Amino acid sequence: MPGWLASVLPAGLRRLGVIVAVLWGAATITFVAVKAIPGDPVAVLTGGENIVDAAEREALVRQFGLDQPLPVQYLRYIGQALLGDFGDSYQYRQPVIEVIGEAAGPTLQLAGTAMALALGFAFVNALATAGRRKGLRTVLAGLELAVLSTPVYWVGLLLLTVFSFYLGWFPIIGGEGLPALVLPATALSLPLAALLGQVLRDGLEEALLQPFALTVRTRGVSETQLRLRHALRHAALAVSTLTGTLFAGVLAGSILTETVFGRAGIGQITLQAIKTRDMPLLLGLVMLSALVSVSINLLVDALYLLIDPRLRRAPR
Amino acid sequence: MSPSDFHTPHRGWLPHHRGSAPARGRHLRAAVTAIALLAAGYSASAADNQAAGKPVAGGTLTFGLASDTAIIDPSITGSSITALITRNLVDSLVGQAEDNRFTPWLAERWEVNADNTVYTFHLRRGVTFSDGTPLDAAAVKFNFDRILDPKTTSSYSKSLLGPVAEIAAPDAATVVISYKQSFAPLLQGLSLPYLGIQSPTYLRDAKSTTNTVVGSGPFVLESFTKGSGSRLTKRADYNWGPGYAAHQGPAHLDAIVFRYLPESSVRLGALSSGQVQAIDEVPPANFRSVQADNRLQVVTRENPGVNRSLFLNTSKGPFADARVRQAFQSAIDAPGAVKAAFFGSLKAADNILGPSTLYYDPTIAKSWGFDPQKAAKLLDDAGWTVRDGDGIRSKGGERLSVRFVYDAAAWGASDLTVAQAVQFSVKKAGFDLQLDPVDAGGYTARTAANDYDLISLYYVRAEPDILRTVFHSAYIPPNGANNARVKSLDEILTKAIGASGDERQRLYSQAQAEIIGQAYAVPLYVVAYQLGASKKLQGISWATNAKPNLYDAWLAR
Amino acid sequence: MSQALDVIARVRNGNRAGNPWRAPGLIIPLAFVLLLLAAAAMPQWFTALAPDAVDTDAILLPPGPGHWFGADQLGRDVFTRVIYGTSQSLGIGIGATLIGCAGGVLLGTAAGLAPPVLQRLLVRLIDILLAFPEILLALLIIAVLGRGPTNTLLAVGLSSIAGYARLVRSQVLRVWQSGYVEHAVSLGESTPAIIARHVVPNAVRPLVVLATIGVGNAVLSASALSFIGLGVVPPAAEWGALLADGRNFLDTAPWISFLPATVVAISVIAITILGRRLQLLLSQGGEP
Amino acid sequence: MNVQLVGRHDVVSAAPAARPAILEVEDLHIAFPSRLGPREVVRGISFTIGAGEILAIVGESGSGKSVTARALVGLAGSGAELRARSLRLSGHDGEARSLTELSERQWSKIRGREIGFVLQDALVSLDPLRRIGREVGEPLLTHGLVPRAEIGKEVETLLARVGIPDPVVRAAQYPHELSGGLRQRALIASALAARPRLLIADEPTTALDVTVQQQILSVFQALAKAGHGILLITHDLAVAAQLADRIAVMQNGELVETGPAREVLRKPRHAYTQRLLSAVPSAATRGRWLSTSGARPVKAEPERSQPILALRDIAVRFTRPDRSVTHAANGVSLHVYPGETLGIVGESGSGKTTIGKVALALRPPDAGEVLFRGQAWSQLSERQRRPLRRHVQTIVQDPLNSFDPRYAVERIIEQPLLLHTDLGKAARSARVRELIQLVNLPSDVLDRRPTALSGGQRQRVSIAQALASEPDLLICDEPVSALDVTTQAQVLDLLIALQNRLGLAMLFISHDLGVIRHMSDRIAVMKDGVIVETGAAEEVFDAPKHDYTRRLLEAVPRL
Repeated sequence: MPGWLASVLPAGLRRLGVIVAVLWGAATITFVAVKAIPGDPVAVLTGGENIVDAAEREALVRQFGLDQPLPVQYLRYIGQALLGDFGDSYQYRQPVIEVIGEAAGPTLQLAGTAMALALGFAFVNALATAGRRKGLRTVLAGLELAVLSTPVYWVGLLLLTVFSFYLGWFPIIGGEGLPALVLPATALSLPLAALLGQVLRDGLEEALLQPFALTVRTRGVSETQLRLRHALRHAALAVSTLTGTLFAGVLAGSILTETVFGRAGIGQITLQAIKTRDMPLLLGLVMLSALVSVSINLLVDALYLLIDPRLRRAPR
Repeated sequence: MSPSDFHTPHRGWLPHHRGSAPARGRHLRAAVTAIALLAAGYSASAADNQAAGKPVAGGTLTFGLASDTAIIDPSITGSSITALITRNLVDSLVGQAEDNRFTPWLAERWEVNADNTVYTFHLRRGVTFSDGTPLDAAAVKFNFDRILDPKTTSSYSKSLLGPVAEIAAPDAATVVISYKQSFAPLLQGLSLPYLGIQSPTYLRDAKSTTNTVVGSGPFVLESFTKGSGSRLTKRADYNWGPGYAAHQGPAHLDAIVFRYLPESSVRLGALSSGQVQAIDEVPPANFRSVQADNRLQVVTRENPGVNRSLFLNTSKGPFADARVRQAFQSAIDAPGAVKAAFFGSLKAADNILGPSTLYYDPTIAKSWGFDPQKAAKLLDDAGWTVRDGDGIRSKGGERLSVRFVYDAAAWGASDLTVAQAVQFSVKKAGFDLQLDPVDAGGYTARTAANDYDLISLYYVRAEPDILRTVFHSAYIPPNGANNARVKSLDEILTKAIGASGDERQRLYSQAQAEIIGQAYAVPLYVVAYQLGASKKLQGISWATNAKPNLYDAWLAR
Repeated sequence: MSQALDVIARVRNGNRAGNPWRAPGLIIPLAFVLLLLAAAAMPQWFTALAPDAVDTDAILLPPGPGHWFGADQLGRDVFTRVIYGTSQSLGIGIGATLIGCAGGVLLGTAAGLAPPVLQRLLVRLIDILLAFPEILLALLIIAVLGRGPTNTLLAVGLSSIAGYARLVRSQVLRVWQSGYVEHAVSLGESTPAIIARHVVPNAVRPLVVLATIGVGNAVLSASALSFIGLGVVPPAAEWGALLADGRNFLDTAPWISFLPATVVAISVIAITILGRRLQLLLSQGGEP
Repeated sequence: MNVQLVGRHDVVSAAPAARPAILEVEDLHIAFPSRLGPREVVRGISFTIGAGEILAIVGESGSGKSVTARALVGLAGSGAELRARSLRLSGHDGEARSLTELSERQWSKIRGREIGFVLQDALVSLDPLRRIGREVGEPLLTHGLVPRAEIGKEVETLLARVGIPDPVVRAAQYPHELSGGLRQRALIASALAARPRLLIADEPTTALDVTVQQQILSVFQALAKAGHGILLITHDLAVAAQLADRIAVMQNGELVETGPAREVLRKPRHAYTQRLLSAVPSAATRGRWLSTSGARPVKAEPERSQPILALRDIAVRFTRPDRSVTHAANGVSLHVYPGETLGIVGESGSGKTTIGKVALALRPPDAGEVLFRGQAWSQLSERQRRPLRRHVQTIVQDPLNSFDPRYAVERIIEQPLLLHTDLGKAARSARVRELIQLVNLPSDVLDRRPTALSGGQRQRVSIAQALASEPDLLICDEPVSALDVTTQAQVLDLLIALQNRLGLAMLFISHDLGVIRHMSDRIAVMKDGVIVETGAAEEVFDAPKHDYTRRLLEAVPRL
């Protein structure tokens, strides 16, 4: 075991405790919120029809455990959630885990592609314009600002109108195949790229102002090598402060992008769960997002340790 | 025309039109006798004129849908999208032709006793489900028993079966369904996909049926993805099509792909660029351009039944006063609003019932209409005389404001346009009409708690008895959809069930006159199913619930 | 989102030196924002029409004299609706930001200065709230409260509290450990005075910039809620609702959504630039 | 620690007598664009550096010395305009080439290869995210001097050459894992890697403790002996005196005086050089002003009956993140008597700042107690102590840190008046103006913000603030460390004048032995949290008893 790992381990366990606390808190808040949503859950269960008679109604209520007192419902929910069981979705009559599992694929595909595109755009942009090429830098910074100031869904609709309706380059419909992924992934990636690009450039420029950059230059290292070999790592540290925002951006973006492009995915079922008060599904989705969010943060912290040796407290 | 299916074009996720169902089980019973008398409603020219060519086999039809469905198992949902898709996957015991005849399908023939309490079906032989299981009486019984089992959480299908006393399978080819009291609408219900027969082997083994269907239909469900769509492929050995079909044997199409395309511009773009061959809910703004496009066609099927109307809550608030209701009715420029919202693709309603409904009274049209002066006078008479800076009237310090509660998920963009036009229209008369969008659960809760001033609904059904569902006091929420909370029509509507001929017509005319005269409701437009399709798509026939059948459909090369 | 704000705010502007007040980069956005505020306060100065006035003769009329931005599917003047929408959108933007900042300052200050046990609890609370992406939190709040402009405002505002709170807490801690707070102790200032006179004002200072940019982001968030059908209630002319309405007419009448979208983008850009300039001013010592 | 200069004599094996010029600079001008047209920061300077020669350019901040150094490697900054009659560098091939009008590509062949550059403070001047070995080896990689596989080996040789023990271990470590001295050696090694003939060192020892500084200076000496030409940029005359063969004094972009080191120091010709030299506090300056000529009035011998401040057996412990405990102070006992100055001197980490904080009651001691005028001070609750705080005030190294950034000067000085007096608005304003005059500041600074003031002005503001509550004791923690020599001289003079006038007692903390000696009546020497020696200033300096004190004194470069 590397020395630093030994000193990191107790901290790691503490982090685990924090994660559990955060998940529990998120679950509790959602439970309270869901219970506070006005209206009759049975109405959702039956699709809003009053067609069920009293007996059937009771059967449904019992089947979904709604007859229990709230504290019991809460404990049962927390207990089952710990085991990864969120119950059956009202809307889909299927275990929540399965519903989410089905929707996760397309969203992962979309988000992954978008993230890759965004990182690509951002890196090229930042490396090319940080602290140089003033004209290009101004233009790109202006574009970034414009993209960040324009609603995501609007960008999506514009892309769709131009590239599908008028030019016919990409299919309008679809959840399958690479061509169908291009436009939604681009739409989702643009704001991410703009944000990432700004932060990366900012981080690079900050790193390039540090004394060590001067040292590196005095060694005869070229400007590009300086960026790639030295400044980029420092900028990567700056980017990692952004992960929470990026994750939120991807989720918000996928809700909007999936709506615009008619794609299946987590965004869609989230929206529907909210609109139809599908409480088990909603709870499951919130837990998923909290879990992903804390995992990402954890991963970033680990990356941080990997990139920045100053954070590892090695015994001398 | 379908007596029962009243929830065709809406964009919601939830399977049913909210609040529409409470009376369903009951209103079905009285309907059947009248059905055969009905002429087919309005039918568009395009659909009928295309039978010119000879059907060609092969090709994949891609169909863009404005709504999605959460559940594909027709036995546990009432979603109209599920009905549209599964019509191609499951067969029914009987079929119903466009002229409302019942034709053989899985049942070669059947007998009904005189008082509609015992139905005996003789099954066709040699039918198999796509998983190889043979179709026999036990399979049918298994299906119906499953629907009746509370654990299945079936609601709509169960209501279609009615108050069953017993289901028996005396031999492999005979099914007997019996009732303690007369239940006439069974055949109509059986003809719908909601009572289609699925493979018992599959049902018994499946852990969940939400995503899968195994039936004996002309197509097999290859995939179904919520929020995306489904893919159906042809069954080559299919040879037991419904009696009303134009051909026998396997379907013409190799495959059907349904795609969920909620954005209307996307749906339309997909149609005009040829990526899909058919869409539902043609965006009204593009209606004319689609019509004008010589590659495309639009088919409109007007629904019989109660038109899209506003129901005014007569039990409380400003609308308790008939003069205020009448003023409201007169203040609305419905033709203007409908023209704006639907670009002339739908007709403004002139009565509570659609023109293709039995006993529709054409004379009612002349008794009401947009008349701002009349509205102003009525409101003055009713004491709402003070007007504030916005022009809103008040009486004794109380503003003339009324809340329109609607389920946002079931309310399309065009309906929203209509609502805003109405809002502006009545504002000029001095009403402050507030839109109050809620979700499905909220809608049920609000109607049950009598916490609204207006509600909007429509019903697809050719029988005027539908009025009983909407205006009989037994159906005041939470017991039904009498959202106007009217009590005065009970006698007329009850009497009309048993009456016959002219007497019945007179009673329904009287009811229509009172509904409009007393302004229980303000009719807005006649609802229709709008199919936009490539002209290459031919051979479409229509189910009685105003949905396209695709068994006979084929794509010209 | 305030992480993003922070980032946007940190992005450098080209001419760091020089008098920032004199740059055209300040005057133009400032003028535009003032114009927006005027439109929000006095829409009738900008247009003679009513935002909900249906005109069946003008349905889907393209832009031209009389209808600068064209007319929508009900013949309503799009320009008028944009003008009247300003008060809705800016109101939601500013209101939500105020809620977010106020809540953030309270929670963040408490989480930075409270006794250790309470502090740890509050930090955990912030962590928990941060685990919800803002849109999810906003959707949940809408689901509980229902739709409407006030609820949109609340949803957008409440969901941004955690982000602001974290920022304020880190600032509070930074200031609390700063030399001048220690120095104030050595001068003999009391703890409440130090918190009130030094800690809170200095911790909140960077928030001014973020809040400015936050207004822009809140406008976008509110419009996203409208777009997915959980925003304001018709016929409110909130900008997002205008865009959402217009998307059904993208091919037949693009101006219904295109022109409002442009206004939204330009407004957010103007607000953002203003925020950055403000930051530049503050970072240069704050002497105008 | 001894520096071994083993192996490698690929540099010129120097015959110091011949001293062929490596760098010739003639009439160099550097200008930066500004709104008022180009601003010249270097105006026509000329110098040469021969092989094996060390030239020191000495100057205060803003004199243009650093810009000059950077301009020689083409890194003066964006927009810099260079003009020179001649700027010639003699390279490895022996051929002289002009450094004007070089393209970026040509420059990158010069940097590192022909000219090595050493910056101040290796903690920030080495990339903190990369291992020492990779940093040191980078010039080799860049200039392709050694096959990739052999770089590691070469780096070890380099590290050994600058006197780093265990080069294999060190090469695998990160900059923050090394001590300041080792780090600075690594930085030098990286500058040497591509075997340049000329080294430029820009304040290479400024952040280091004197003992470490001494070691680094000897590295440079050894390098010069090995034939490197070295350009040393420094603000510290004593460092220049110790190291340089020749000294060039720079003021406002001009070299006011250049000559052999001894000559410049012993017989300065230019008035600025003279002023500079006389401003350096040392043994010789006790009893006279630093910033003006003339003897200062003799201070009355302090009354040493009752100490104004007494520290008894103070211990302060810190718990490290790895749970180990270190003592920042252990058994520290000190007395400060009214009117006297007690100097605490020590290197970084000796615990002197902690003692300052304890004396100010900003940090409670873990053991022992502090008495003020014989009464409890550290034991009081903050509430009880608050009214007494007016009597004990502090001046810190960087006053910007101790001013609320929102406040203008007037508000800053007013603050103690608001807290400890009930003067009205007008009276306060009058008092603030008095105080400003007292510290020799013009009254127009009152509505400015500290960020708009110079370092010396800021320190005066902080003194004015400290005096506002009429304290009896001033605790000064490195009050002049951030200031230039001449400014430092003014501030020290001011402090002494004020002490004489107001009878203040001072606890004066500094790392600078010259400053301490100049200021203090008595001195305490601290090391690792312990006071190793106390006594009257003369005693401690002239006859140090403790080993450490002796070492410390020996390490101080002398003029």
